This record gives sequence, structure tokens and C-alpha cells, in this order.
Amino acid sequence: MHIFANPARFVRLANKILPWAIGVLALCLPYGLYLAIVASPPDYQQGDSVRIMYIHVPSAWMAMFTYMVMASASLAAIVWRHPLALIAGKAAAPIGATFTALALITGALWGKPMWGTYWVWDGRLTSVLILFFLYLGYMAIWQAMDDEETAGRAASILALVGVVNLPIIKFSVDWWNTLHQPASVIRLDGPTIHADLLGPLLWMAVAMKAYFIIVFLWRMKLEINKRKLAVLQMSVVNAHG
Amino acid sequence: MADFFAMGGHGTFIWLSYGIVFLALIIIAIMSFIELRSLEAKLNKLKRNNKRSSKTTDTPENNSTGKV
Amino acid sequence: MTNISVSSVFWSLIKRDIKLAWSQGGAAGMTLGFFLIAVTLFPLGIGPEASTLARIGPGTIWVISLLACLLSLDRLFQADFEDGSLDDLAFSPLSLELIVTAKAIAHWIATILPVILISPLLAALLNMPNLGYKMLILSLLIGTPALSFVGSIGAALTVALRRGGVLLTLLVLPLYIPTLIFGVGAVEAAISLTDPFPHLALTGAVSMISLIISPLASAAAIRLALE
Amino acid sequence: MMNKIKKIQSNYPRLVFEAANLGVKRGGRHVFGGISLALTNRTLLYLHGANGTGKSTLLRTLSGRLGPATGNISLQIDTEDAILNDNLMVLDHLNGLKNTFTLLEHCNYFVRIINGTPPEPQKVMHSLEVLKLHHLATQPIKYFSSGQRRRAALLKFLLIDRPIWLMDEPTVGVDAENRKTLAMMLEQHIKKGGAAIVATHDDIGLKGEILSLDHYTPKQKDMGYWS
Repeated sequence: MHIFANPARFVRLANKILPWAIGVLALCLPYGLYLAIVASPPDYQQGDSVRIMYIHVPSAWMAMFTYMVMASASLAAIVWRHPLALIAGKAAAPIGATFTALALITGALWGKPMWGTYWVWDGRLTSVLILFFLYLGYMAIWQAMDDEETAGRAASILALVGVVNLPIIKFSVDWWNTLHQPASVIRLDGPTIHADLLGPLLWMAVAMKAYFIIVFLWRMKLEINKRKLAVLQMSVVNAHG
Repeated sequence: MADFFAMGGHGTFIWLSYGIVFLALIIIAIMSFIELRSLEAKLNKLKRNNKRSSKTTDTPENNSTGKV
Repeated sequence: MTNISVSSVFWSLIKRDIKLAWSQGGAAGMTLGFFLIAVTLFPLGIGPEASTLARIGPGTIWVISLLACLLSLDRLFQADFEDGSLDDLAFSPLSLELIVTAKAIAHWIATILPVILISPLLAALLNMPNLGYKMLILSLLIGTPALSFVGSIGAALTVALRRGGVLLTLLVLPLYIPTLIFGVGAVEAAISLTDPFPHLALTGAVSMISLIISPLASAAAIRLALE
Repeated sequence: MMNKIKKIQSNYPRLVFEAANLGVKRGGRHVFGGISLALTNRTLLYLHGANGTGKSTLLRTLSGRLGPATGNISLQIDTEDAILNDNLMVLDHLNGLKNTFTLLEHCNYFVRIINGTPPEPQKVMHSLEVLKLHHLATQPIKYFSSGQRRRAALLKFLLIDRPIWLMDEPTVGVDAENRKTLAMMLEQHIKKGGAAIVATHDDIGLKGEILSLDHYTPKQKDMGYWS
């Protein structure tokens, strides 16, 4: 952890990574889109609406992935009291919340052609909805407290409690779903993902990860600058005595 | 070309979902980038003022807030 | 220091909190009132038709007792924090983890137990089939400790905030979902004559887990506020 | 008039309470740096310094609630390490009183929870007499005047024997009569071999070492992690 010992070194490292991440995004996104929309065949059952899966599933993956990033940053923040880990959670949360919201919206838009209704209380969609509430709670704590340091550590505690409860929630919702199983015609991802459906899925997933790295590093630099500004303003205020 | 957009009758849903996803992702990216740039500008301006005010008040030795 | 019996300190802290909950300004009486009124709203909203009420009975009772628990939680630590007692409590030989456990237990006994005791009365209001009464009380008894314990984390996180009540709800409700699902599942299983035991076992499992995790998280959050 | 105080037999064991090169950061700001102090039996230390130089923060750090950014705190009793939390008692602006309790109930719960032992009636009565509160013993605290509340807040020092007292501006809002009681209590405590740190502006009438926080404000350059 000490490699990011001070913010200046972290910013230098971020500036090295950013061009590469932008490069990967510029390569994977167009190719992924081309595969998803043009090249891959329509599904025999769902027809073309399967193409929504190529952004729905990666967004859901990213929603989970970002929460894991937040949870590990929170663990580092609590165990090593590392200031950068504290703000990593704050930097990642809005991106994760956006991905979760997008997963829900695309899930609903996919449900309409497939099941005829926008919202289906399918086990996965419901747990993504609950994950969205966990994000809201995390971001709300950062807003609620005036002192940044305490807000960060309180939010880290919540993120850790959340990550412990996530599997329990996931299990209980799936269990609940099978209990009240409406005759759902087609399971979301089908028995096995057909080989040529996998291609666009992976390319889109890589593109979204590259996107995450870019915006995450931007937001980390932004949070670091915010604290530097606060310290400078404080020193100006103190200087006047 | 027309059937390409029709997408076997599901066109609206497919283009809507792609549209919403990219719109949201672009908005988040741009908002973060703009805020980053504005903070950097503010930071530099404040540092310049600090340097100018500290030069005029005390002896012009190089105080540490200059280099960061 | 002579060897102090930690359990006697533990029980006197619980007695103190129960006495406070039921005294003037305590939350217990209000929570009971809220539970009564909130449940009676449902027939007024959904209509008096017996079969629909019977259908939604167990779920409504569980959801309203969950909300009643939430309502009484934000003063769990805040009352002591504001008048300085929390600082003094922290000087007790009990570790902070045991202190938050004692307060959560006291909250459960003082506020949730009365709600459970009168829940059959309200189940009758909602025309719940007789098969479900015993299981309703049993599932509430097994499931609601998790509500108090997980809720104590939210109460500890928002102890220093002036209007922490709403934030507490946002933080804690998602974590209540497993208890709600398994609890209601047990009652509905009993009503539909299927075996309710797996549901009860899962409810108990969730309660056990929160019994272990919550004191750690709450104590960490309280330490943060006492800084 | 000095009301009669029974000869207090038990003296405190030998204690060494040391803090080396203490530096504290609060709210992202360095409050003070490089403070060292050592306290042994029969010492009274006054903390002077303008508002905002961190008197309260120093007391909070010494009481173990706030972890210092630099430096460390150690306490030895009879030459082996002792737990800080069991050997000190803190008074700050809050009184730690519950309005719904009577004074006796407050003392009862306080001694049971903080000391871990059931209260000895004659010790409680003695403490009430010293603070001239014995006629209010069975009255609910919500009817007390602020002066009476301030005296009731001092009870915690008499109800249980802890060698180190930390007081944060105990004379604020206190009339001359109470000020004399406070001075007499402190004198007794020091005579018994205890130690005390009192952050205050005005004179309590007891001589003691003085530590002024004015010249411990952090150097301008060192603005911490984000500078």
C-alpha cells in the first residue's frame, strides 16, 4: 500500500495509466459495438432484442465489480487508515451507482420485448435494485457528515457491512424468487451462453472496465485536488491569525 | 438500411437502451473531467496568490507551498 | 481492579436502557402506537375484502414491525450522546462491543417485544388464517433480533448527525431484506400447510450472523463519534 | 464553612502518566504538535491557552478517545502498565445526567455500570453531602437548576475512586459556592495521591504546574498529508 504513500506519486502513476486506458477504450468499444450490433446473429428465440444483453450484462458486472473495489478500498481505509483508500471509495461510488442504474434500465428495456412488462421481479434484477440502494446509502453518508475524515471512515464501515450482507441478500432474493416463481418464459441468460454471443459480451466488458479506470482515476485526481485546495485555504485562513 | 434500424421490430428498445447507456456514461465522464479541470485551475490560482503574497511579506526565501 | 462480574454490569446496562425506553420521552410507547395505526391503514387502503387482507396479512405485519423497529432506532445512541452519558459509558469495564450489544438487546426487549406480543391482535384485524398465528409470533421472535442489531449499526453511524433518522432508514433497510423474506416465508409456509422449518432456520441464521457482525461495526462507528 | 469530611483512608497506588511528543490532527487540520507531559501522584496540572489552541482536544486525546497523530501515551500503576480507560474520569461541558432518573437512580446505575460494583449506600450519601445534594436525592433530575446539574456532574468523581481526573473548564457557569466545593474536592484528591489535569481560564485557588498550549501551535509549513 505504501507505493501510493503520497498523493503526488499516485497522481504521477495515474497520469501514466490514463493514456493506456483511453487507448484500450478507443480500440475495444468500437469493435465491441460492431460485434454486438452488426456482426452477431439474432437469437433464435428473442430475435434482435438479445443485443440489449451486450450492454445489460456488462453493466451489471461493472456494478458488482465497483462495489468490490469500494469494499476493498474501505478495508484498506479502516485497517491501514490510508487517506487515499478513503477517497477511492468516494471516487468509485458514483460510477458504480450509474452502472447499477443502467443495468436496471437496460434490464427493464429488455424485459418489455421478452416478457411484455418493463419490470419483472426476477431474482437477479431485484438484487441489482437492492445493490443500488446500498450505493445510495454509501453516497448519502459522505454527504451527511461535515468532517471529511469521519464521513469517509463511517462510509467505509457501511461498505464493509454491505459487502458482508450482499451474498446473504443475493441468496434470499433468489430463494424468494424461486418461491414465488411466476412462469417466466425465458431465463435471463439462457441455459448456456451461446459461443458467438460470448464474443461481443467480452469486448463490451473490457471496454466498460477501461471506461471505469479512466473516470475512476479522474475522480481520484479530483478528490486529491479538493483536499489540497482545502488545506491551502485553511493555511490562508490561519496565516491571517 | 431501414430493417437495420427496425431490428426485427425491437428497434426502439435496443436503440433506446444503447442510447441511455452511452448518454449516462458520457455525462458522468464529462462532469468528472470538468470538475477536475476547474479544481486544478483554482488550485494553481491559489498557489500563485500564496507565492505572490508570501514573496511580498516575508524574505523571498522559497517557502515549501511553492513546490508541491 | 477486583474482578468485576461483567455480566452484572451488562444486565444493569440493559435494565437502565429498558427503564429509559419506557420512561418519559422514551420511544417504546410511541413505537407501539405507530405499529397499531400503520397496520390499520392497510385495510383502509386496500379495501376490507377478507380474502385479499388474508393474502397480504403476514407480509403487512412483518413490514410494519420492521418500520416500527426503524422508527425507534435513531435515538438508541443519540439520546446518550447528546447528554454526555455515552462518554461516561465508554469508561465502563465493558468493552464498547458489549455496550452496543447490551443496548441493542435492551432496545429489542423494550421496543420490539411489545410489538410482537400484540401482533396476533392485528393479525386478526387483517383476517389472517388461524394456522398462521403461532408461526407469526415464532418467526417474529427469531427474526426481529437481527433488526435491532443491524439497526444499531445504522444508529451508531448516524449518532452525531442532527437529522440522522432518514439516513438511518436508507442505510439499514436494504440490510433488513433477508430477515423480511425468510420471516414472511415462514408464516406463509405455515398457512399453506407446507413445512415452515427451513424458513425459520434461515431466519435464525440471518439473526445469528447479524448478532456477530453488528456489535463490531457499531462499536467502530461509536468510536468514530466519540473522537 | 468546611462541612465535615471523614478521614479518607485509601490512598492511590504509585502512578506515572506520561505523554511524549503528542501531535493531533482534527478535521484535516493540525491542532497542536510536540506536547510532552508527565504526571505522578499528588500533581495538579493546569492547561492554559487561548480558545482553539486545542485544550479540549488534548484532554480528549489524553482520555484515549482520540488517537494521537504523533507521539504516544502511557500509564504505569505500581510500575506495571495499566489500562487508561479504567483509571481516569473525565468532566466536560455535558453533564451526563438523565432527566427521567432521580439522583439516587443516577448514582445507582452509574456505579453499577462504570465501576462494576453495586453502590455502597454510605459512600453515595457521603458524596451527596460533599456536594450538598443530599436533600435532592429522591428528586427527578429534570427539576434541577443548572448549578445543581453542574454539581451533580461532579458526583462521578466521588462515587468511584479513579486516580486521574481530567476536567475541561469545570468552573464555567459555576457560582462561588460551587467553586469552593470543586477546589476542596480537588485538594482532597491530590492529598490522597491522585493526579488531575484541569483546563481552565480562571483561578481555582489551588497551586499547580501550568502548561500553556499557545506555543505548541503547529509550524506553518507542516500542513499534513495533503500539503
